Amino acid sequence: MVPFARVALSNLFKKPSTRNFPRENVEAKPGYRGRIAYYGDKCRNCGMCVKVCSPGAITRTVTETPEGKDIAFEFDLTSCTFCGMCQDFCDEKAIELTADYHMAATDHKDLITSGVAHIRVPKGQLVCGEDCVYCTLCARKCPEGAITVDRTEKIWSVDHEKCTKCGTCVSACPKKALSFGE
Amino acid sequence: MFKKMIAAAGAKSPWIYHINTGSCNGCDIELVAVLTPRYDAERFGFKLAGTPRHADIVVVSGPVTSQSKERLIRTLEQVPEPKVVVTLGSCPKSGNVFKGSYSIECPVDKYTHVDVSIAGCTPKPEAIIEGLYTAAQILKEKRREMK
Amino acid sequence: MNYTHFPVISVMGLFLGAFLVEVFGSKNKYIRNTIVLLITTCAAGLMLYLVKPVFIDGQIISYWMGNWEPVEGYAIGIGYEIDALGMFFVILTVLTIWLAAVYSIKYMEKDSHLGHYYTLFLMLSGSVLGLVCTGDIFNMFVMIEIMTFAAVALTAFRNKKGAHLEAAFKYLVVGCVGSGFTLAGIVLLYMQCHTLNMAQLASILHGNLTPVSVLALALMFTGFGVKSFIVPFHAPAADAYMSAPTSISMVFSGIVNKAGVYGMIRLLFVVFRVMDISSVQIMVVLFGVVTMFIGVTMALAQHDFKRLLAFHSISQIGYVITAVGICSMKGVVSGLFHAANHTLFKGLLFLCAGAVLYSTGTADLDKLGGLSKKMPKTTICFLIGAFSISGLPPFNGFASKWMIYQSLYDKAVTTGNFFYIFALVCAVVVSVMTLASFIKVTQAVFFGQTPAALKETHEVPFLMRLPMWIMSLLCVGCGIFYRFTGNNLLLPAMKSTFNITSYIDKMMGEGTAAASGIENITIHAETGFEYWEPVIWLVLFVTVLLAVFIVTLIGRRDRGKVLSTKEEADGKYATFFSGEKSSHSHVAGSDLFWGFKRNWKGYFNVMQKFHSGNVNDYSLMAVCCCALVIVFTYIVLL
Amino acid sequence: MSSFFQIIENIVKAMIFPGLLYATAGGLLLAGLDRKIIARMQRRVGPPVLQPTYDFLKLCGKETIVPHVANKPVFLAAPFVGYVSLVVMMLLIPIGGYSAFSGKADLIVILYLLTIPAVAMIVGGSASGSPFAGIGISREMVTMMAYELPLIIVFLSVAKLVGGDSMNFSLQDITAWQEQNGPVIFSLSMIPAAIAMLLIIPAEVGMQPFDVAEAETEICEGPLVEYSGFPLGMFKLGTAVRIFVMTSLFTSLFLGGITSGIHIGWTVCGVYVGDLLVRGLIHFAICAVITLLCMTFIHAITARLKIEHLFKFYWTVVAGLSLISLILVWIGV
Repeated sequence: MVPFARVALSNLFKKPSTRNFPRENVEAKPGYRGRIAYYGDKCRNCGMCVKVCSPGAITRTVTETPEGKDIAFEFDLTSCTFCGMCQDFCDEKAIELTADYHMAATDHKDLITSGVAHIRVPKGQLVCGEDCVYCTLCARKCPEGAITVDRTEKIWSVDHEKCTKCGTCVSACPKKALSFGE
Repeated sequence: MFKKMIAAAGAKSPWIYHINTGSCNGCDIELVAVLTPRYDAERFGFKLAGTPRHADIVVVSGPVTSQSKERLIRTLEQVPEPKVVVTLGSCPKSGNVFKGSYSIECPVDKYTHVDVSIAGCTPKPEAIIEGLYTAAQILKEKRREMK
Repeated sequence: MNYTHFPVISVMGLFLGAFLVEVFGSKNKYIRNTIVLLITTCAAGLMLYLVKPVFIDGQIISYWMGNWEPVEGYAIGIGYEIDALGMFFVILTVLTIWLAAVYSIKYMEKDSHLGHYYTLFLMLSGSVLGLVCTGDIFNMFVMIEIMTFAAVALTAFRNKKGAHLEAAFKYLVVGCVGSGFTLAGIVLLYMQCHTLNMAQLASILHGNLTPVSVLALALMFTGFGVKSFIVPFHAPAADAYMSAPTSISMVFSGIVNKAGVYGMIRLLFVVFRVMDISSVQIMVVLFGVVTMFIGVTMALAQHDFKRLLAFHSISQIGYVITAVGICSMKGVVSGLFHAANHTLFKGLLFLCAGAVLYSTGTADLDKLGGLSKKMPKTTICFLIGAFSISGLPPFNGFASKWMIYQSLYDKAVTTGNFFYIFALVCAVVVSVMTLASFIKVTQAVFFGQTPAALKETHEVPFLMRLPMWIMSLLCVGCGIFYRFTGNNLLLPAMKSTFNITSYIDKMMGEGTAAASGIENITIHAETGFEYWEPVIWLVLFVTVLLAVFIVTLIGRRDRGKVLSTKEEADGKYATFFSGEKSSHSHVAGSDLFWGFKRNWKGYFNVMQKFHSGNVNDYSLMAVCCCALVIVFTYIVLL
Repeated sequence: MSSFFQIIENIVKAMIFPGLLYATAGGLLLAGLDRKIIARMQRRVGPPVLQPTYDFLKLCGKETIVPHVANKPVFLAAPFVGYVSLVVMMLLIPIGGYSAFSGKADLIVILYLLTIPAVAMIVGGSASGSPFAGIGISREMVTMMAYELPLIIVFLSVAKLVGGDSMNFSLQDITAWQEQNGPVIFSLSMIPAAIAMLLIIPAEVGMQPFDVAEAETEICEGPLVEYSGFPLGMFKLGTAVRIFVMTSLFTSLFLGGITSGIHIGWTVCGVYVGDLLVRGLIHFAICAVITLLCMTFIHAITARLKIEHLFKFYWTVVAGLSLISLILVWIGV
């Protein structure tokens, strides 16, 4: 009890250690995963984020437009675990968990991050060029599992039914062998 | 005569009752952290009440398991008006990672009107203070509207 | 009007009534009730008529039976003599008898053989009244015997249960041991003094204590101790009070054990006049302190309503004995006051217990609960009684306890004896424990939740409530206007306790007291009523309460509403039980005071061994105690 | 006519000073100060000093729900009785040299009057029918049994010191004695009694570490569990006034007469007011705050006791301390 007494008495004459929070804003520490920011211009609608999201907080609505598709993303922050998987899996850095933690709202809409990606869908179908070395990177990256590569038989094939023409494989190919044919 | 005083005091002395409906305890310890010297929510008159009868703000955390559903409803009823319901974290609003489980009866919105929801898994204590502060202001409004 | 006949008419009337009830009333309940009410009302009326001559005119009423007046200075007939002290106890007696009779009519309705009941009841009443009226010590013994046997029979009246018979047996055996001591004492006295009249005994024994009379004193002190159930003779009391019908428990606690106290006062102050010896004072106070302490701690451990009240009776008698043992003027006043208050509040509490027993059929504290909604009027009466006995201002128990503390402190500083400070501290702690055990009853019986079995309980009929209301009013009245009671009843009674010359002279002829050297002492009118003004406190309380109430009314519109419901409810109006469905969860009597019981475990274990329930042990205790008293009195008086 | 003025004067005394308004305002301030000081001892900012006032006002605005098992009249009346009896107690305690009605009750009466608010709380809690309240009242009662023993010994030792060979329980005489002979606490033999009294006050007002009865984390605030709205506010107000009453009692028992030499005063409308202001109010305010500081200090450095430890603590340590004082006074040290 004596040490407590000493601490209590000395505290009486010290400045309080309380942060004057609402008046002075406090920044979160670096690496804090707060409110999700979504950059629609970077997104290419691969859908990886939707797949890895464990609480299913991301909804994707597709609208067909003349030049392609408008993909509306909604990140429901009241459903999010802030694990950061979507951020990690997004190759294009279109998703970012910012350090903004001010997520108290009376209106549910204030807790939804949304954005639209305007995607121009290529007309042609995915084809593989001569340069292919059958490295299987494209198959591994493909969010839909549409590409099959047999390294021993040296066969590259794509299931056009499954392919959404997102272009992940095209940018992943080290040899630039993939393209959407005319 | 006293109406304005009472309404003004409502925002200055909100007492919190905390219900855990199967939370992982993350939100709960953060709520307690709000009362520690670093954050000191008592500056605004916040106090943890021991019983719903004393409460102004009910803080719900956890994804409303089917075992706790009835108890949650009953406890919410027992809080005298004006009251404000605050959800803490993602679970009570959506079920978070437990969504779709057979034993989860979320969201809380099904049972009561949620006035403030604090997002985060878990929310930062500052966010909780912010949310509770908002709730206190709502409390004042509700008191003003009451006859 | 010649009112000197009134005492003997009352006493004989009651005995005659007992006879008449048995003859005419054993079949027809209307005749029976009429006889009982008529006789008790007459007795009460006749005796209360004597209040004016005795208290206001300061007379002493004497009556020689069969006109056998003293011959050559020796009293040979039975004489009735009522001084202010006797009259004080007469008032308590007739009041209790009358209220018990009224209460019995409805309360005993369901029992059979009511003719016997009323016979015994009237015999008990008559004997107690005779005991406090008589001026003859052997007549007193006879009355004690009638009282004991009527009481034993009444204890066993509801003899369906073995426990009731057992209680009666214990009472019988221990009571007879006490009567034996008394008789032995009287025999010894007669041997020495050749008279049985108390006034004459007092004049002969003054300054004339021989080993024989000291032995008689010790024996009779123990005998009356047994009758007033002080520790260590208290064990049968608890059983008897619990087993007897409640209207009788009230009589037991109200007047039967007061009869023992009265006997003790008569003996110590008037007949032997030994109370100015400090060792005797300490002995009596020690008896009182031990009695009040053991009584209250045992009460805390009980879980039967009536048994708990019985132990409180013992404890409160301890207060009376303590106060009387101080032997200062203030002490005697406070002791008598507490005796009166005890009759009032303990009677009230027993009547409430009876009401509960009547409505629910049980007095087990663990089976009752939530009766305040079913029996609101009983609850109010009970709360008044409980607050009175626990000494909450401004009720009457507080006034007398406060005077007891003052006299104890006064005694301590004037004699410099630390023992009285110890007694004072003990008395305060006992008072808090009394409060505790009544909180226990309040919670266990009247508040909390109602068990399913008691859902159909109803308030008791008006005839049972009437005595309760009268008692409650007297409790509050005596507390608030305690000065009035003090000046008009207690001071004369106290004066007649100390100044016995007129008591002797009235009986034995002028100058007898002076001839044997008994002188009056000067009595200070001052009794220490200064520092407590219940009226002012009450006025202030009401004023402030009104002010608060007015402010509350002004702010009524801005205040939150008060919501309540009459129906069973789950949800908003259910009690909070961590969100669980509201089910019956009542904190019953035995669940309370855990921290206290745990700390006192060792003590309670000893007490359990002490109260073995074995009548042999109890008799042995009585005999051993008597032996100790004899040794002690021999050491200090010779 | 004079009796009319007397009635007016007495009503003013009862309503304003030292009655309703003074007791309530003082109590609320002290309760707020307590919360502020304990916050500072824990290096927090703490609530504003007016926080108890806000709490009370807010509670006024809340609904009051009466549980269906409760006895409504008793449930609603109990808080008022408790609060009003405390306000009346304030009138009976002399303030400095000034006493409104203090000649009307002595120490033992005060001891018993102090039980009324506790009993009001117990009966109210009991009437609510909640099992938590049942446990709460049991603990409250055990606490009361625990502190009553040392309290009476403390009172006795003060009375013995002041009264000498005559009986003196009058608070007014104790104050007057202190004006003459200096504060009671300055006599060596009374220091243990003062410490004991300081340890009793927290239990009396239900402050940590002796707040077992109202432990909100274990038994949901015990007797108060079912109270809401205005009646709860009354109870909170009562607790605040109780702090004030107890600190005032401590001041008049132990710290009176420190300012007896000081006479700064002036006459307003023919009434000499200076002595009351300096020797009464300022002295009282300072002493009350000092007493409060001691209590808050104990509050800050201890955790809640168990009920059986509490009982043992009071009947051994505290009772022992007060007994030392009593024996020392008795043998005349």
